[in-house]
Amino acid sequence: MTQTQAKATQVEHLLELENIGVSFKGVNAVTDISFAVVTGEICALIGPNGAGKSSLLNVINGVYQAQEGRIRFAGQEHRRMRPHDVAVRGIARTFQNIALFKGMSVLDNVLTGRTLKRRSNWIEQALRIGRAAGEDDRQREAAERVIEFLHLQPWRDTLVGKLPYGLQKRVELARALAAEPRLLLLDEPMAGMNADEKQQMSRFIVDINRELGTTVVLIEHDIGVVMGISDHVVVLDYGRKIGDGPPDEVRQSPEVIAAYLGTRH
Amino acid sequence: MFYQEAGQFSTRYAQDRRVFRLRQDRYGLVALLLLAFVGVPYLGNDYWFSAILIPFLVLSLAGLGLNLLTGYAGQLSLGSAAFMAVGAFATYNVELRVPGSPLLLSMALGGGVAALVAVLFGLPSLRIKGFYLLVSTLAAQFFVTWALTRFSWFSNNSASGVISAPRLEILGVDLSSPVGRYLLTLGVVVTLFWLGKNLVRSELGRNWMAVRDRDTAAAVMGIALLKTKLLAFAISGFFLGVAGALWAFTYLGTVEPHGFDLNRSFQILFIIIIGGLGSILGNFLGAAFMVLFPVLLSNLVALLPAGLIDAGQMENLQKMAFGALIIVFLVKEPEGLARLWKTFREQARVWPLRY
Amino acid sequence: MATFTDNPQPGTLPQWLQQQARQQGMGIALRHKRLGVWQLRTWGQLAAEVEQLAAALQVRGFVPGASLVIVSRPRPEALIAALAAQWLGGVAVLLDPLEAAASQVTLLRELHGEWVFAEGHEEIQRLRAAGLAPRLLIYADGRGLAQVSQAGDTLAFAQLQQQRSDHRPELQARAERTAFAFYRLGAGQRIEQQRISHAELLQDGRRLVHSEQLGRQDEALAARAFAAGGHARYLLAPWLMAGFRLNFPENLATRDQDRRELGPTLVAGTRATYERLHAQVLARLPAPGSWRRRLVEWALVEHPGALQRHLGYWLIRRPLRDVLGFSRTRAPLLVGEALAPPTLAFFRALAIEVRTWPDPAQWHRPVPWPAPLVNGWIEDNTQPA
Amino acid sequence: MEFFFEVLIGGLLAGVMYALVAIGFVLIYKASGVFNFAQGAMVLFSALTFVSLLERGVPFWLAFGISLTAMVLLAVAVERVVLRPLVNRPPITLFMATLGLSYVIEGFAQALWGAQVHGLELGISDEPLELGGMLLSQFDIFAAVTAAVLVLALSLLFNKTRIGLSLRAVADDPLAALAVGIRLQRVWVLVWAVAGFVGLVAGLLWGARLGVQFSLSLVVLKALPVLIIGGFTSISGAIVGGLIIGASEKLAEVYLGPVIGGGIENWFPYVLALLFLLVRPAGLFGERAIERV
Repeated sequence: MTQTQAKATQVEHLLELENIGVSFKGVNAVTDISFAVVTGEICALIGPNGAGKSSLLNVINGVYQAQEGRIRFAGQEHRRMRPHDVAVRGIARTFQNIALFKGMSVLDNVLTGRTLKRRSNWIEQALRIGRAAGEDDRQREAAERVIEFLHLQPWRDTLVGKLPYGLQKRVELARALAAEPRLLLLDEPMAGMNADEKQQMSRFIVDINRELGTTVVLIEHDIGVVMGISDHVVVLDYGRKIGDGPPDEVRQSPEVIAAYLGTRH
Repeated sequence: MFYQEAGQFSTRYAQDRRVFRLRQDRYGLVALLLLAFVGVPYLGNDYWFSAILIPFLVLSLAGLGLNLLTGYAGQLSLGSAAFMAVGAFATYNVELRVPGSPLLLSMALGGGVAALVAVLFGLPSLRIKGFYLLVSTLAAQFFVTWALTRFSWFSNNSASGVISAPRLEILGVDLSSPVGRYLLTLGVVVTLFWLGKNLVRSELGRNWMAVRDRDTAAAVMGIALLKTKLLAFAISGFFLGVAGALWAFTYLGTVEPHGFDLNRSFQILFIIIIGGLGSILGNFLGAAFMVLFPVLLSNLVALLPAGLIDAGQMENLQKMAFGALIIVFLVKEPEGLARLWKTFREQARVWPLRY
Repeated sequence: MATFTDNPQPGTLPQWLQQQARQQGMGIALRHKRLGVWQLRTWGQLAAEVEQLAAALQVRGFVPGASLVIVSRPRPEALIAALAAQWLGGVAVLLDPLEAAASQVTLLRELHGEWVFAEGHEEIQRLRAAGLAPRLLIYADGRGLAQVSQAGDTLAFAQLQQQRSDHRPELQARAERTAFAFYRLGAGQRIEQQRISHAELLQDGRRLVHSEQLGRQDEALAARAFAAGGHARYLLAPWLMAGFRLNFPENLATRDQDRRELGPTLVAGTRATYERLHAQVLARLPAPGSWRRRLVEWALVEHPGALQRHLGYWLIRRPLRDVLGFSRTRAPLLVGEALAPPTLAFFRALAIEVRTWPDPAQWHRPVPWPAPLVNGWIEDNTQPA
Repeated sequence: MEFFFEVLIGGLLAGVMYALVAIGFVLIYKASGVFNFAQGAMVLFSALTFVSLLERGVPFWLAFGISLTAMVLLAVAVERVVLRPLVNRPPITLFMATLGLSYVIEGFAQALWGAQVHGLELGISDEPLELGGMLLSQFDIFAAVTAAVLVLALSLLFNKTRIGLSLRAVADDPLAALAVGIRLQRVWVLVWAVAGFVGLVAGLLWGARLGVQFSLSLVVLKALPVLIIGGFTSISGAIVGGLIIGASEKLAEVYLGPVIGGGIENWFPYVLALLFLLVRPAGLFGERAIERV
């Protein structure tokens, strides 16, 4: 804890949460959470079910509004932010239970991820005039690069609804990636996957982080995976932060162990 | 079976983007257009033009209008007929009050007015979802018909708000004959379908489907929900408006506001359910079904011994049949008739293999 | 086939490349499906790229007789690298990354090549495992390389292409020199090698071009098995001599779809290639007993009657050939072992007369020097079906 | 001023009728999450059956019983043919299915009993009654009382009986309900049957007022705004919503009508509901769920 704050003073923080509190109908989901994500790191949020991890993610990208606390992204503070504004600032995410556009092909799903990169208006696109045509090419190419990066070529034209679960997770990652985000929020990217799929997915996440320099905040239950790929772990329990630091440091923390072994004190 | 795909590959994205990527499909389309524009005018007779083909085309267009809103953008609407009415009456008034404005322009303006009205009643769609939105569209339905009958200005003070067609001529060519009206309708419908197809394949179309499938995810990706929804209402309104004008002037000739009542809205909704939500082709199939089914039914009934089913019963029979069909389609084939064609095409592409 | 009339006949692969570039500079030499579309390379561009890479190699001290080890799936960069090495009178040693890692690592260890082209991360891992520290390591796909420690002089193919030098390396390939070398672990883990000279390649290539009447208009698909002697003889050599188009699929998973789109006229497959396709068709045919299945069987009999011949053609054989991507195939070649009778019969029923071109590979214990002490391997029919 | 109150009370009483129809919706919506557009058709069908039986000399209560049975059978059929096959489909789909259903029922009702208007005499004289200086229709008061009784009965059914309990469980969380062994199908049949019963009562009252005819099925269009205002999930909401709509539309007709022209009562409720939605999307008594992502 103290150590990470010491670090905070030196290195640039992409995302800073200060005393965030969220409650629904009086029930506190998240209480007084503060932590910082360093630019270019993979930060994992872990904790038992109902620890408030997803709520926190939803606060960061504006799906929920925090009643208390402040969020600072890339130096700019934002108090009340709608998902749209958050997307504009370069935060993309995936969802705990897949939120793909089932009626569309993989390629189209990925293309929707580029919507903010569009300049031509809908009339130009409808009549195929002006900037539209050239832009279509560029957008398609960008989307294709993401598809290639995540090895999705064989399913380019498949309806996502028809894909197996593991692939759907990957397509959702591709869609988020297509937006060329600075910060990528992954809500249980490996939930319900088998060992191989998990390994492949963590490979992709690491590549995204290292090759494209995207900062990643992810929620994951598989501690093995988390410890393997993340530079920084934040542990939540009952909406409170009980651990924050490098993986091996956190692993030692008695409080964390207690939370995971379920012994309360 | 008839597909030969060898050598049909894209070296540029533009080629890959074509509506009909495969040569065989393009030939098919060309053949169809030739038939519609050249063949039918020679083969068809007045009954077919006025009683079958024109209503079929107009209903297809109306279906497209609603399909953009409901099938693609996922916003349920029961106000289609109202927007058609607005389109019809607006076109009529443009023709009436702007002497010498070309017919097509008047129709476009009429569609424009319908679009504005649609946007107005689409505004609540940001706050309310699903069938809560019905309230807004039903409000449109009732308010518009009321206003059009109540204020005789719209119908140039004619009795009970009846309006009749202006002279149907384009660049001096008189199109008031059945075949002329058919060609006029066909031209407009084909153009607008081309536009519609492009729209649903464009980014806007993708955003519509995104909003339909998962609006939260759409918002998170930076799709502006209100803009997207309102555009859906506006464009849908425009298409319906033009359809309304055609309905009034190339099909009926004279029409009163109550020609655009709630049942018309239902009819159009049924067209897209039967034809296929979220499909362009489906609108044609649904409309064809809607036009031909009654004819078919009455012919079937004619086979039965006379007097067994009288005219009144006929209507009830039709009602039941339609209702039942809606349920059957929703249960068995939610993607409608269009799905059948799609399956057939996929099969044909891999014939004789299974996949 | 204009190329054969003008004299003197080029004696090496790079010379043929030059000639093609001269005669049909704007003609398409390569297609590679990438990012969803088929990316083109003309003969002119290809020759220029080869020359450029050759220059880059020479600058770094690549001398005649040196060998460039290429561990890559079929892709334009690998082909260019091979031609560049040959341009400088060197040898291209082709290894297939789809081979089992263990045996390949052993090979690599023995090869201790100084010049290496590796496709990407995985291949480089194998080099590391083999403890190779080449003078120059070229890779095509930088994915994941930010993480591995960069030993030796590692360069991206693209980088090398960037380094434009006006120094034009003169063509040092000689007909008698080895163009390709292949290695395998023979019986008892003894390494064997196979070396093919330009002359030999061109001779075999010429035979094929003549007997199959290959010309510029032909399309060939190099789906897999790039690192096989047979393919050097019967695909690469004819490609350069006849000047047709060589096409690379997007990746192994999409090759069938890509083949269908492309509809190659020349298929140089191995036993495994054809048998895989056959098995696939059997799996995808309608269930036995169904009317569709019976129709198919009716149309595919050994000796069809007149009706069967015509109706069967339009109903079954023609569409089936198209689905398989064989509808335009004039020259279905089988390199290496002959086909099993059922498969052969199946393709014959589709009027696809598969011609076998045995791979006259002479495998022998390597000569001590100058070639590095190694043996080769190559069996191409190790494809996963 | 008295006139105002007369209008107001008259409106409120008319509102009771709307409420009666709306209750049918709420029941079905709570139990099966379906916005049942066919409710109006059910009202028409039940009333038409009842009145036609009467005309054929069937005694009152027997006719009532038969109509009720018909409604129960209908409920069973609907569950089999519509609800079961469409389970876990999006609500919009279910709604459109009920649209189709309403067509079937209307068509069937008229094919069976004919489309002409039937007068219905329930034996309640409709001459106005002097109450505190105001003239009120006896009939309206009768209707109000009936509605009150009905609501009381329903609330008893829901809060006191096991069936009601399981029904509430289904309403809260179908899956959980399934888990604890509640048989969804049975609950649905039951609810649709009850809705049919409510429809029958509403049909009789409306029928006695306007004559039993096709337009009865259009009361559904009035019930929608009522539900919007009251909230889809609350019976008391339906009542209050009904009263609000009834009163406001009458007042609007009387006071606003002359200004902008008559016949506004068929769209006024919608505009009202719309304004209402913009302020309070979940309605007066409905609760809004938090969106989980």
